[in-house]
Amino acid sequence: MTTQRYALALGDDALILAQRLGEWVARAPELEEDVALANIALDLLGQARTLLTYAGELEGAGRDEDALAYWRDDRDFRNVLLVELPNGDFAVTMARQLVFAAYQYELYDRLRGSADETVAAVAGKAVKEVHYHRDHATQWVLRLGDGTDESRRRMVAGLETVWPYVDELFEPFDGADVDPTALREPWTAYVHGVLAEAGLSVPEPTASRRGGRDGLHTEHLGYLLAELQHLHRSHPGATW
Amino acid sequence: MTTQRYALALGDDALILAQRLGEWVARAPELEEDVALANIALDLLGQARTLLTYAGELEGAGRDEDALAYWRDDRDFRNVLLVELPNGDFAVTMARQLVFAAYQYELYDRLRGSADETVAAVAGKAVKEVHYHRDHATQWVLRLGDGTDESRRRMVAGLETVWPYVDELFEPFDGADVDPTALREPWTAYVHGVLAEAGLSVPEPTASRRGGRDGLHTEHLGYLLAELQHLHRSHPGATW
Amino acid sequence: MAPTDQRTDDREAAFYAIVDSDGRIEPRDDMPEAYRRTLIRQIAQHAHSEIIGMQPEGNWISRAPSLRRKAILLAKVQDEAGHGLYLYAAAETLGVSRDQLLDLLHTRKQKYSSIFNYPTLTWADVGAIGWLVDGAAITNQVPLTRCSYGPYARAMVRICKEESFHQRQGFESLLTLTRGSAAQKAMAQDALDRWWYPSLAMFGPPDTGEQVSGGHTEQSMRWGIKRFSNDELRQRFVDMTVPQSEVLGLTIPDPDLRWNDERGHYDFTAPDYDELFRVIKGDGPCNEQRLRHRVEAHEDGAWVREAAGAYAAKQQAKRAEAAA
Amino acid sequence: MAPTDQRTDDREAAFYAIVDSDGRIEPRDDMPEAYRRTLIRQIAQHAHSEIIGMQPEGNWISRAPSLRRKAILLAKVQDEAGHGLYLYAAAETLGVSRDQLLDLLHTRKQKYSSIFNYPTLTWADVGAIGWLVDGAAITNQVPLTRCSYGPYARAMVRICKEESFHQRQGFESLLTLTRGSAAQKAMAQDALDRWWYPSLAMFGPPDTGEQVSGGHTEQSMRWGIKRFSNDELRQRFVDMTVPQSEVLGLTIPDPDLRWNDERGHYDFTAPDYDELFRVIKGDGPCNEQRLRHRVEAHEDGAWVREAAGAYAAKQQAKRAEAAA
Repeated sequence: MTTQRYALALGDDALILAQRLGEWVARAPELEEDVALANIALDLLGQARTLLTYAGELEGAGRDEDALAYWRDDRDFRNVLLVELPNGDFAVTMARQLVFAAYQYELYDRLRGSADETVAAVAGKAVKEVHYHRDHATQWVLRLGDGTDESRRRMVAGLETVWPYVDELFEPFDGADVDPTALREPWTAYVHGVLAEAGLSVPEPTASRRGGRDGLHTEHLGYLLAELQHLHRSHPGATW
Repeated sequence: MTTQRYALALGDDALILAQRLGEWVARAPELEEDVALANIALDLLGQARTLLTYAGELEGAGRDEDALAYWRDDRDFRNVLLVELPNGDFAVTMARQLVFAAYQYELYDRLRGSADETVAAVAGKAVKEVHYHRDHATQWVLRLGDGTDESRRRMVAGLETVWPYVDELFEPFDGADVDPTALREPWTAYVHGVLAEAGLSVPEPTASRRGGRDGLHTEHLGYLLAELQHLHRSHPGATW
Repeated sequence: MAPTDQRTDDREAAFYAIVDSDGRIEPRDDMPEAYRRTLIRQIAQHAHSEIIGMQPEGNWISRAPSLRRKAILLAKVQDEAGHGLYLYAAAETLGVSRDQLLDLLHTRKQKYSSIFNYPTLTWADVGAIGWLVDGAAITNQVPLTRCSYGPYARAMVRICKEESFHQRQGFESLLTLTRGSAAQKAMAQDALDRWWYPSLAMFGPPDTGEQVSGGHTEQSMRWGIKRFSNDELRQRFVDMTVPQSEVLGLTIPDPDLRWNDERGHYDFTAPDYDELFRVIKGDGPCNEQRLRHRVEAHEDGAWVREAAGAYAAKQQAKRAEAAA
Repeated sequence: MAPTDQRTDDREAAFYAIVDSDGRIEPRDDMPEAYRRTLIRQIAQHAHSEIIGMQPEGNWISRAPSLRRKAILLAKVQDEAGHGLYLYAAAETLGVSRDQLLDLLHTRKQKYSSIFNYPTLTWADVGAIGWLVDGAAITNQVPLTRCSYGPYARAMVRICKEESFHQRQGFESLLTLTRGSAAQKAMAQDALDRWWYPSLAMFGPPDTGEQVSGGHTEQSMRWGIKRFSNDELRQRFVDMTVPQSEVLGLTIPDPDLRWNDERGHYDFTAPDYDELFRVIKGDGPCNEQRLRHRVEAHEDGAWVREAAGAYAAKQQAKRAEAAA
């Protein structure tokens, strides 16, 4: 049986990244990307809603998806730090997308076999969505890595920006349905393959940032939550 | 006797501009400006606190400065649009400071003679503060206007950015202690003088934006308030 | 008369034969240059409105008050981007590129619907836009599903279907507010108060009187790219919307609004057309903001589009080399 | 021995005569080059700490939960900028410019206090920084008000006075939280849990044992620019802070913390010095963020500083012309 903590961690990852991607809407480099990024944000938001709803059920304290999304403070969010980072330019966003979608793909692919039916069902739907997300990011990393000098420079900087946040994805997680450490090898095979095809080096391991799963976030999350939660918290108990 | 609406309008102007200037702290072009902008923000915040407290007393419904700052929604804020505009670069901020401090100077100078003792006392203190704010902005407009080509270009753009929001400062206000329309002439004499000395043209009148006094704000205010109010609203009734 | 003129006449006759019989002009068909130019302007303005229209609603994506509403809003704004894509594609069948049209938008040589120059000040505005603005858009656009230019008519079929869905969602969102707390109901009424007249103004200037505009209407009707006059459409919108406002329990901010048995229509106060012309001219609350946002997004994305172009060229060169 | 060396010896003797008699070295006095260099590094690191330290607290200015707290916080962060100004000015008396020092900060050749590489995650962190971090800073700095270099000693007098005010404000802010709601009290405890050991680490590595650092301590003490050892100061801080934590009703996260009657001091668990060294080396939660923020602010402001310089030069030229 999936633990509430695990459902929350996965749900928070999806929710916070959906919020970040939503910031791109009406700001994307071309109209096709407004559509694509909104679509990815929607998929993630859908995953978040199901997972948070389920986390609330597992908790058994009557909290629904909105109670969990809108009424927890940042110390209670369980997402990895990667997803809360500011969007940066399009290259930073695509570097994050490649890293995260490749991780989510390996995760959901295995979660389809979870003994927990709800989680297996979420994963069965999500793995298809995430396959597209991974492909979308891959195409852009190739284009930017092997496009112009400027795009290459930005893509390199984008990868360097997100790389310190990679390790946290694969940290052990007590009671996880799928051991995160087991995802690293297939993730590496995929991501390094994309970087090689794009003619990009794998960034040198410098720092390694963690803490999200324990609620130790970056200072960015508080601002994201202020925006996310302000209206909802201003009308306690209201239905929307 | 000062009206609650008038005290609120003046208090909101000061509060929202203090919030904007606070965003500069630890981001200013030099350390002296971190000090100066924080200092101006503090002066404005002090004015806001006194005026909002007084507005609450005039209203007689038991609302204190925090109730008014943290629990009103953006449709209930009465500040002019000028003060809620995003900071932009340092030239935009200095253009706004010149426009607004020169306005506040004329305003408080006259409000010292208000029949309302509280308002007269606020004005007596504030006029000295605002005299410094006006001088600070004046010095920067001169430096930027007559500095480098880039600073001049930015200063021109900064003035153009804020100019559509000038007229609103001098709109008639029912029940004002001092008629805003009477401030325009001395304001013009001062500001045009500074621009002339800086070798800058007075921007051509293009659009003229208004609505703040009626609670019809820009889309920027909602984000400012989400940040300002989120924590306070998350703990209703708490003491800090 | 020279043979060329004879051919022109023949082609024009063929064109009108199709139009008059309610047929569809397709991209390869002959068409009068003025028809082509008018259509380009009309479709482009419509496309521009879709993409500028993403901003006022997108303004609330990050702050939507429930995850369900956030998803609905994201999907709606995504649809608008999609509508923009269909419409630019439809315009491209007339021999202009999306880049050219965007350039005309960014340099203020082409317009977008003035309604998007008003700010969305509260969450209820999102519902009001769905209900009123999409409602007005549908009223305008449904007749265009039968317009004479095939690609445009087909784009409108899909767009109207989606917008009608958005309109129902907007109505439902407002209904939730009006059945909610006093604060929510006040928020909904305030939104209606602010969006009512700008929505009426979406149908353009009146057909008669001194504020009547250039008078392209007659020509456009002859060409089958406009089916009803501005005032006819405005009346249709009012007649449709008033009963809905009653279901919502909201008051339309028009003391002279009342059913006229004789006409079989609601009488109503016309919008302030002077304001409409001012906003069209550029002096609305958000004209500068909307256009600046749009241009900045475009400029910020230039390096990305260049990279995609460079990459595509490299790939093509590789394929050519491999094939050689 | 050459006459130069004799003069050097005389100058050094004069320097040590002043230092040994607890007098003050002033900028025009002779001083050993190593003393000058060490002081520059120490004062610069202190100045850098003040300006980097504006960030974690500045993080809460816009979100402070009451206007009164917002004003207190703004004033505090303003004081830190002011401290930075005094300290850069003190360093400048030693023959370096603020620009040079900022450049050394921005290129990571000089450090700032590692404590500021931790994030402020909640409002209570602002109070905890005031109470613990300023408390530790004061413990470190009060002895420096008697240090041998005059300008530095005088800057420290003023700074310590203000920091002691900030420390009391921080304590009072936490007291309000611990006397508030359960959520507020939990917030305060959480802040103490996170800031306790990093605050202890502010006193630097231990004086003995394998983690003892380069050993500048002895030389600095000889020069009168360090008065007490790291461990002495750390003990003094713990002894001062534990009773305050009891007033607050908060639990210091150290199960081994207890009064030792024999020593007349509290026994306590040392901070994780490996973590301290990692953070100093650059691998703390916020090292990258703090430095990037600082460098961006500096780069964004370059055109402003250039304009001010150009304007001043023009004005000077005008005055020169007028005088000619």
